[in-house]
Amino acid sequence: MGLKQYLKNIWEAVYTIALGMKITARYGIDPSEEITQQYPEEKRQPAERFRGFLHNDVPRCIACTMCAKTCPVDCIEIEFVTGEDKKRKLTRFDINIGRCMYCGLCVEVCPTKCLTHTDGYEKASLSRGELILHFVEPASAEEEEAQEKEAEPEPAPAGAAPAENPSGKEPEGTGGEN
Amino acid sequence: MTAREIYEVLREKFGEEVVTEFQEENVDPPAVVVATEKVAEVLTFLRDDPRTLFDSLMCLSGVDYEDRMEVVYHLHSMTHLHKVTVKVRTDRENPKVPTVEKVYPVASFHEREAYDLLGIVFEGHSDLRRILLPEDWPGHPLRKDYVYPDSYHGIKV
Amino acid sequence: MDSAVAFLTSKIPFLASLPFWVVAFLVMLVVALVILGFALTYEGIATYIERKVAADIQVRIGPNRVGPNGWFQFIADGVKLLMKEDLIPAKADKFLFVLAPYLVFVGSFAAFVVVPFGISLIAADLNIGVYYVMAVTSLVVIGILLAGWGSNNKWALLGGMRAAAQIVSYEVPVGMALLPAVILAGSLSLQEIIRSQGGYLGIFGWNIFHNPFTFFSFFLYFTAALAETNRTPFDIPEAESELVAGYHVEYSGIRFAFFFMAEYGDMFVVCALAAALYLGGWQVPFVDVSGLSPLLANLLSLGVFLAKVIALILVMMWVRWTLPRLRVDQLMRMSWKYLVPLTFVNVLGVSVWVLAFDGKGIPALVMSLLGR
Amino acid sequence: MKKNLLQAPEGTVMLSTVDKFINWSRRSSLWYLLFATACCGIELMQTGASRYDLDRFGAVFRATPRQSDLMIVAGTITHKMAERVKRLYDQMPEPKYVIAMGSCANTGGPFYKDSYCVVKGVDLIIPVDVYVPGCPPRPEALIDGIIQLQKIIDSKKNFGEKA
Amino acid sequence: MEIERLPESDELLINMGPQHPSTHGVLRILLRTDGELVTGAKPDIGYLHRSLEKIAERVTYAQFMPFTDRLDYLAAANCNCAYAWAVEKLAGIEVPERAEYIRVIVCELNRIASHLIAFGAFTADMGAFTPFLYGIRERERINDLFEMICGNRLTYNYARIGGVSHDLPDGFLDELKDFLDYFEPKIDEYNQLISYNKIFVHRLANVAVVSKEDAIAYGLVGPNLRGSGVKWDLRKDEPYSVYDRFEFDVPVGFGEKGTVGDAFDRYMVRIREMKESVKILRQAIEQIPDGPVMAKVPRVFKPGPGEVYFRAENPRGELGFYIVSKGGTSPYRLKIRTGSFTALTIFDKVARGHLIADIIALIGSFDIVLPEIDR
Amino acid sequence: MLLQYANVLIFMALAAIVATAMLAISRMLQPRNPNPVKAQPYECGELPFGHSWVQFNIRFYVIALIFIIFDVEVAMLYPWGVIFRKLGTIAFVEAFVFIVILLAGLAYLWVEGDLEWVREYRTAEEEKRAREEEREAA
Repeated sequence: MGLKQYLKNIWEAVYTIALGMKITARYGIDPSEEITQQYPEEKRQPAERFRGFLHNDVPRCIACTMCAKTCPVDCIEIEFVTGEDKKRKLTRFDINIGRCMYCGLCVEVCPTKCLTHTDGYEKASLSRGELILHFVEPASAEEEEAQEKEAEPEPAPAGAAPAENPSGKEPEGTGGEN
Repeated sequence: MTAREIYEVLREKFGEEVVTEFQEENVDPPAVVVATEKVAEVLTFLRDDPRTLFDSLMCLSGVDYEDRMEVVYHLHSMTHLHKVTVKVRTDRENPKVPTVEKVYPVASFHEREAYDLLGIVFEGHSDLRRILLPEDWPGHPLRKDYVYPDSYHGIKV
Repeated sequence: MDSAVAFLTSKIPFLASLPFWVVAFLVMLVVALVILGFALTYEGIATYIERKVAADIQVRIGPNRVGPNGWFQFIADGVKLLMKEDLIPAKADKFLFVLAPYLVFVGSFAAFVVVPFGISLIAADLNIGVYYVMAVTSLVVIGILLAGWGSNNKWALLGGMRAAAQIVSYEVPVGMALLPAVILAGSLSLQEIIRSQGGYLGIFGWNIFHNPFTFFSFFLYFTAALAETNRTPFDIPEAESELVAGYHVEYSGIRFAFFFMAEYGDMFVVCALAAALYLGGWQVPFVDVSGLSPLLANLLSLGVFLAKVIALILVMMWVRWTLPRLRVDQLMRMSWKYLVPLTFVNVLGVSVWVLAFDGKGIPALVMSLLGR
Repeated sequence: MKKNLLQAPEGTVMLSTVDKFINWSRRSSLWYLLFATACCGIELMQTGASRYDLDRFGAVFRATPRQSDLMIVAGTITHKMAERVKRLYDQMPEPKYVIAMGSCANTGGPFYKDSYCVVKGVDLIIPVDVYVPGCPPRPEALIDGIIQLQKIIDSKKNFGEKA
Repeated sequence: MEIERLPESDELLINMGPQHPSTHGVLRILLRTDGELVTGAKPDIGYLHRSLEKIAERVTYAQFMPFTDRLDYLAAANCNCAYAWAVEKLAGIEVPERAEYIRVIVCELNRIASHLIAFGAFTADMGAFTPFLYGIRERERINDLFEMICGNRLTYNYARIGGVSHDLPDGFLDELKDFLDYFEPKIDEYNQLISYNKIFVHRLANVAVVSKEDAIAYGLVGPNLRGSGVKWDLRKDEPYSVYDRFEFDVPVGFGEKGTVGDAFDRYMVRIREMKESVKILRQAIEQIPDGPVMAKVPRVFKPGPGEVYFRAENPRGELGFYIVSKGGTSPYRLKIRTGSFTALTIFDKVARGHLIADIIALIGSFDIVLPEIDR
Repeated sequence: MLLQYANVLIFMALAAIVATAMLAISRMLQPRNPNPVKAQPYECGELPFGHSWVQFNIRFYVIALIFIIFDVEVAMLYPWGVIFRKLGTIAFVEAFVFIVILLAGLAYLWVEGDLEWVREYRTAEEEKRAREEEREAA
């Protein structure tokens, strides 16, 4: 290593470090570069196509079970009774948002477009049971508990949330011929 | 060279007993089926022969056909830009295939994976152990008749 | 010290009845308590500032939920660490494991004794001040070494051994980079050195502007000091992305807090040393403090000194959040092939300069050329 | 848990103020373990990064479990990994909290039905305080989970309770 | 895990991972070191084995699409498209031209996003944390773009067999243009900030050198292969989709600061590839035609019997799908060949004789992502 | 002057006392829940194996030796530095000779390559071969 190279090494080190520090200093000093969104106070509106929690508009649902069949992970559970007029009536429509992978395949196949993605995404829960959304009031509490036990390897503590629309926009149209 | 020409070359070099079949229809890239015990030699030839020069092994997969096991080698040449598939068949109950680790070092992990998931034993492999699953995992899950275990170390599967 | 005791005894008759050493002891204790309080508060605030500086550089906000603008963040952190279970691994060498944080904490705090906060604000103006600081800050690295060995953990062991590598690479450059200032002042006492830097508008008396060699010496010292305090790019004993957390990988709770505080304490000490030896210490620019009333002079010099130190600490933080980390062999190569020869050349250069120009710096020469 | 000195027989008014203070310090300084296995790990990183900035809540990452208070299980836990997760959790000092982030950690998620080697929910291995749904959850959802956890911590009683 | 020989007095056995800040996930590496010097490194994988290949045999062709998102979460769109192309090749489906262009757009956009993480994580491993956050800052904007297109930030599930699920939303192309204008100067800024930083260069130059021959024999692909000086890019040399309609260069490593095939070369290839992707995106915006985005595919999709091996150029090198069909609604066998998996084969060979800090550089410069390895 | 050094002692003692006090407070307040796994060393989540108190090969033996020499030199140069301005040229010549000798030593080491980190290592096979060769030679 000649002296020239030696000095060049030192110069390069100083120069490149100075270049880098200039950039960080610029970002550090300029407050307009700051991009943080203070989440709980200022929320970002998700995009129009955002795939948030699923919502089923029960009156419009014809219980065709297409969604449950399409779901790769079986997170939708449907039970129905066939009425006198050959129309199916839901007795149970549960979506386990703790298992759902938000792929949107079920929404694509829904013939009446009653199953939609809302733009809700906040539902931090204290138990697994709260992660199951019930869109139809269960017949009785015991029954519901029994079903949950079946569905989950380990029963979550009681206190599962009742059917509730997760925050966000209501799906349009509530036509209820069914 | 097209796959058929490669097949001709192999046929000429190794004879009918070794190079048994050529599959073209609905198989992309077309496949040459070779005798199991000769696979390392065939691949060495394909790699070194100036006409073929298959310098890279794109993929090595094991397939369980319920009546037999197949190991599939997808070869590609960066010099000649041609491709071919080489297949070997082996018994399902006691699957044994010579290793090609020495020919293509990349095969080492692929073979371990095939051993892990399908139970194909690669004879002569330097380090044939389970690679993806724990050492004490029951069975080889990619076999068609695999039954999922009930629990593993006390946790429900 | 003596004057303070004399002043107190003259004011408070009760103290006069006590023997001199008792009064002196009490005074020292009070001074020590004040400085300890200062050090702990500073260390807390420094962690907060570090996070804010990092946040600013990284175009985000940083802690802002705890207290006004997040100012109480360090209190929350401290209380949490105090209330956290501290573990001693079963297989650790318990004695060394417990001793290491003490060494680190005591070592970093003991260096505050000679920090010249103001014109007469210094706990002990030791006549070997510079020496003392170098010795005591090495104690911290010894503590790190012990922590690494005592933890009986492989990552910690690697961290400890890297600390050893670090000792052998920065000690010599640090010593040699400080020597020019000592040569110019002809003393090892920090107060003396600072006093020798007055005059010439209060800026051009600083050693850094004395001659080209001292100018480089300052930067060489600053580089070596980064290594001494385990700051990026020399944070190899901690090396989060390599050694998980290095020497303190097994430390939790309050014991970890000691290491954390010591790091910031160390930063203060080395920056104080750099400010004292090269940036004129508490010398106030454009003002001759020795002419003012004692109270005003002390306050002014304290403020100026702290401003200089904090500016240097901010630079350290800025460096940390910009640069990648050196490898351990590169640290040694840099030290032995670059820092050591350069600092030696600087020392020779400064001594030649002193001989050639009779100890006058460039500002003094310019002044004499201008006929003043 | 072993008794400590301040475990008075009954909670008193003064202690409840102390309680508040301690809970405040714990909730404001949730250092999380840098532990990510899969997709959610990226969202965890993006939550810690500039736009969402977990540091605002005093939450910074630590690489070693010894210095962390919070384990965010971000991603799939396989049976091979389960033992390690348990060990890491055990090695964290008290008090410690767990957030299960994403479908995989909640219930096994996409791998619930057909996979043979994924643990169907991390709560089968370690106790979970908060479940955050999503696959992966948006950074906002994770922050929401942390806020939930802070509420849990706020309601804890440190003294006067026999553990 | 066995150890080749018992440790002698000065040999240290170190477990790196599965929980370690810079193993990029749950990779575990068993290091045998002599002091700081590594004398052996054995990767131990499978901690994230999620059995995607078995799942593929149990779900239908269409249902497997969301699982390809999880195959390589950093480049989900690329995996989606590669799977779609493979199945289309198997079933002989013609995809509308607009859909192909859209796929190219999302693939290249995702390639930038993935390389940004590679760049950021790598610099963070080297001890500089700030560039990582700068990288993520840019990535967030790409995430927003993806959220516009398909409604998710990370797991897109956008491609469908025969096209894509939605057409591009209104105003998307303008937003994309804005982003490209914003992003292109940032690459030069990264270079100033860190790439040519003397410390960074010295950490990487001449470290973890993979020769050209080794790279081919050990099946390195993508940027890792190109870093070793092999000019091989499937988009150029084996053009699929509409890639033959774009002008772009294939950056290769040329020993810029040290030996050909060192960590620095691999790193720089990724940085340069981002520029090339920007070029492709600009051309795609110009060229994209109107038309449908979905071919006619029967609802119950059943390709005929046959088998196909298809590979596409992903950010982590070629992603190969070997699909065997027996005519059912789900694949009979689906083998996924990924770039990261083969990169680990050469790990031990390259790691020997390096320091522990270099191992970090090695992992980072290979840019491995764990679900790709374990699948 | 000695009084000043008493200060140092007081500082150190105070720091130690405060540290002990903090530990004691922490001890009283912290929740404790020891278990055997917690007491294991941390190994990235794996079961610890091998042992970590090994003869650690630091690989910078020569540098460690030179360090001692140079550190002594630094210690000796400080008194010289203090009185340099009083003594003048003679002091300079003395120190110059002193420094030059050491720098010459450093330059020698540099050229010899002893300032480099020792990076050789042998694989198991190579070691075996080397041992065999040794045996043959003997």
